[in-house]
Amino acid sequence: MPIKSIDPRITRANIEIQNKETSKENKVLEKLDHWQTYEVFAQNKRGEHYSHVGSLHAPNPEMAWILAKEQFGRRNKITGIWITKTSDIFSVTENEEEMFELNSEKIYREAGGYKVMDRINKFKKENKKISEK
Amino acid sequence: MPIKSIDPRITRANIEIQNKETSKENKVLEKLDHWQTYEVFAQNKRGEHYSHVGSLHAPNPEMAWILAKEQFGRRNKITGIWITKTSDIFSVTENEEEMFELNSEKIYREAGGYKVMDRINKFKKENKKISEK
Amino acid sequence: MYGGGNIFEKPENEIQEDPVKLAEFEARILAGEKIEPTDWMPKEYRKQLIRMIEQHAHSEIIGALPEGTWITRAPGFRRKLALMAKVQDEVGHAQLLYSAAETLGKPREEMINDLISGKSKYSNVFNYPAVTWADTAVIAWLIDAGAIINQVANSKGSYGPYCRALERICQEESFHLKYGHDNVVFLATGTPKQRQMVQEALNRWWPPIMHFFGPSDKISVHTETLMRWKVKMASNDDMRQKFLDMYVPKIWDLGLTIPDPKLRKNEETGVWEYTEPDWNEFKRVINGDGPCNAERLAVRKMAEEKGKWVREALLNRNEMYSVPLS
Amino acid sequence: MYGGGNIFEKPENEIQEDPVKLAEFEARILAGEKIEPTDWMPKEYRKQLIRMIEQHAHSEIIGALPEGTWITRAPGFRRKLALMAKVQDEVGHAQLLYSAAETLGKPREEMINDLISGKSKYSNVFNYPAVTWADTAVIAWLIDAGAIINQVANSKGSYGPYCRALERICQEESFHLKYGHDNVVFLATGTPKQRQMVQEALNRWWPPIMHFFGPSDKISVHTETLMRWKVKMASNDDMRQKFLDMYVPKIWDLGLTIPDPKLRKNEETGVWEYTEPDWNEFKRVINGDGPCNAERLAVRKMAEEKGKWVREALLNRNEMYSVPLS
Repeated sequence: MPIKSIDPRITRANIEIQNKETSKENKVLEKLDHWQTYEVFAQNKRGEHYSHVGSLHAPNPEMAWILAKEQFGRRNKITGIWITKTSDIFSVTENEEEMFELNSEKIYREAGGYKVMDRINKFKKENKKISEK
Repeated sequence: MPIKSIDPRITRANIEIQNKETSKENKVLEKLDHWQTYEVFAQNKRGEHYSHVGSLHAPNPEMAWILAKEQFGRRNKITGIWITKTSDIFSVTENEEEMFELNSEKIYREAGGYKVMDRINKFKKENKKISEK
Repeated sequence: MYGGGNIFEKPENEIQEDPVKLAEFEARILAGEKIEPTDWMPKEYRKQLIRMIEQHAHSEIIGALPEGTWITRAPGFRRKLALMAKVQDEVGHAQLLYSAAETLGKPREEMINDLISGKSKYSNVFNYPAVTWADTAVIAWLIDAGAIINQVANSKGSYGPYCRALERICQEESFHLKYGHDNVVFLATGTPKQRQMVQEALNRWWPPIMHFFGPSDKISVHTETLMRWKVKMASNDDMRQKFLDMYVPKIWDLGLTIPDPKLRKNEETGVWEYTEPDWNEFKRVINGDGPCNAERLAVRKMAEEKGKWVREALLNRNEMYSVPLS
Repeated sequence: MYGGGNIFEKPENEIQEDPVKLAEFEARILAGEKIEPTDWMPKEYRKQLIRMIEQHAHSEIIGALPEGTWITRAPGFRRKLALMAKVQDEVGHAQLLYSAAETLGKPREEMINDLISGKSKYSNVFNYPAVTWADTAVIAWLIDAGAIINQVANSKGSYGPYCRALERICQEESFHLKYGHDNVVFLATGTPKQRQMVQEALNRWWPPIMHFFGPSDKISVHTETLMRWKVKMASNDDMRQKFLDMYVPKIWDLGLTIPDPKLRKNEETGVWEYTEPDWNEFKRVINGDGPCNAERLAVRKMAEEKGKWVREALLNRNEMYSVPLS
């Protein structure tokens, strides 16, 4: 029995209601029917770095670009889109955290690791004493 | 005549000084001798989007990852790196600007396009008058 | 548009996790750090997150149907444009959320299959019809308001990709709320016929709205672990109280009547009292016997089937599935 | 570490550009917007930017040599570590800058070839030797100070990728400046022998420092167009004045003597007066006849040649050159 909806377009489409029992086995989609995924990077303003905004499904980079513009450039103006296949991104997946640990005692390579004013002031004070004598 | 430098290591290396005239034609490197370029995306803090930080030359994604960590994760701690070949990024290069133009009269899809308080206040005032009668 | 509630199941049997890794994982969450897709996570965390984000995505894509129905009949060009923009937003939210769920390893095709077969749920409110234009106004205002309360809470959760998707979604939802409020105010301050329309729509939608945040804490599944893991960010009753606190006064302001004679704020406790929603109806509807369940799934199935030739024409079968990175 | 100066050439002949596109391009820059690699740009803009960024990159990689020489002889473990970190930074800056230049279409290999063949220039200061440890202290303090003044100005320029690289570079340079200042202060407030060392180093480096920002505006190539295009952000003399204003008092504070009897700030005009630097020497050295030009290029050439087998072992010749995106 086709669906009778309050939306006349749906009634006109003559859609059969699924049998509740058989539909449980129903696989409408196979793997990759929605294509592969792409990662989308957008630039919000000229001069800024491109930033990841999300991923989407597309059949090729050109379609991914168009879909990305609709998905991520529809509301706020953006200035550029980069598209790359998810599978073309290389990353490291295990114990990543530890790989990025920094040696905490590297203050010698931070500006904050250097205090010179004490030495300068001491020097000036001593110089003053000498010239006063 | 080999170079005699104030750096003893350079003197020991016995490097011949280039002939100034012939060196002008000297092509030390051929195209792609420094491999192809990769784009590097880094995450500065868990929860944040990955952001483009720059590009670098590498022979393969694994080496690109290692070089990226040294180049972009040496000073400040980062929490992740994505690497992709520059040539694997799809973008649009001409008249990109115009493609991102938004229709300016789309205020109906912004929260700021709706002002309801005037109508509510008018309604309440009128209701009050009626109940006072 | 998603309100939570009835989405978590009891684990079938206790899964033994590596205690060291589990402790590190919990310490990270306690410290307010986000979990990212490549991190170690308990199987139960992954499972419940997939379930929740998937339900949220389904709710967006199915939620577009009762409203989408009214695009051609929206009163006036401006309201047509606004409703189209809103429906496009909801479908876009579904895409963002499916992507976030996919980072946990479940392909989108499987999620759509589980939606159409009835295995996966979506927000119960979308199993009710939008009978008149006033219904779409009430949905856009009050259902989206409930969704925002839920989504703002969830955006403070522990899973990075879900939080990032929610931030974008919440930004867009603020227009939905204003648009819905504007439509309700227009009708409620209009002619007696318009006032009657919106009052009737409110009468129809009040029970689903009370259902929206899920069963009362007294009868819902134990969620202590999920709260500690910042998967569930607030109890169903707390979110319902927050909603009532924010919106009941606004509804009364318009001179509308909420169809619950017991509804009042207890000024001593600060807690809203109300007639207990009919949780048997809630269960009946979520399990398939609501007025629109069959239609919703059939329409979704038709969309997938009718789009098949387009997708196939563009398909490159040489691709392997890969888990999105974020 | 790069100071500008003598880097722009007169266009060989006027290139006719599309006047509409040129007007749009100039309007964008006037509005403070950045130019990105895929945008239309005048040929002269591209050419001068490549020249400038390439020279900047060469200056970083060659600038690592006089300082690198002192790593094994730096006094104490901490100073060795710090100098290694600084030299690594400079090489990293070269990499960032070569990438920025490559976005304009010139492959890195060509830039290195042009460096080694003497066709491309680099900052003239690195054609002088670091004779003692005190020289490295003066370089790290005063040359890096000059470089920061130049780089902060350039980071407000018009070309996106160059600005982004400079932001990262300036952040790292702040350590170089402090490190150099610390070393100079240590020597200048130390024993008479240490004071003598640093005074002699200052005497050696003052003329190159005065050369660092390039020839006086009176004799340098007309740069009005490049200023309008925000390629050149300040005149050579303006930057030199800024440097003198910030650092001469600090040098005098340490009781050191600057080897220029005419050096004084005219309190009426607020302008520093000094003996005009020897621009003939500057030209002679930049054209190849400085004390270290031959050594610098020979060492760079050796590095490329000795690294060749490693690069080749890893090389995949199937790759096509592609212009980096940013």
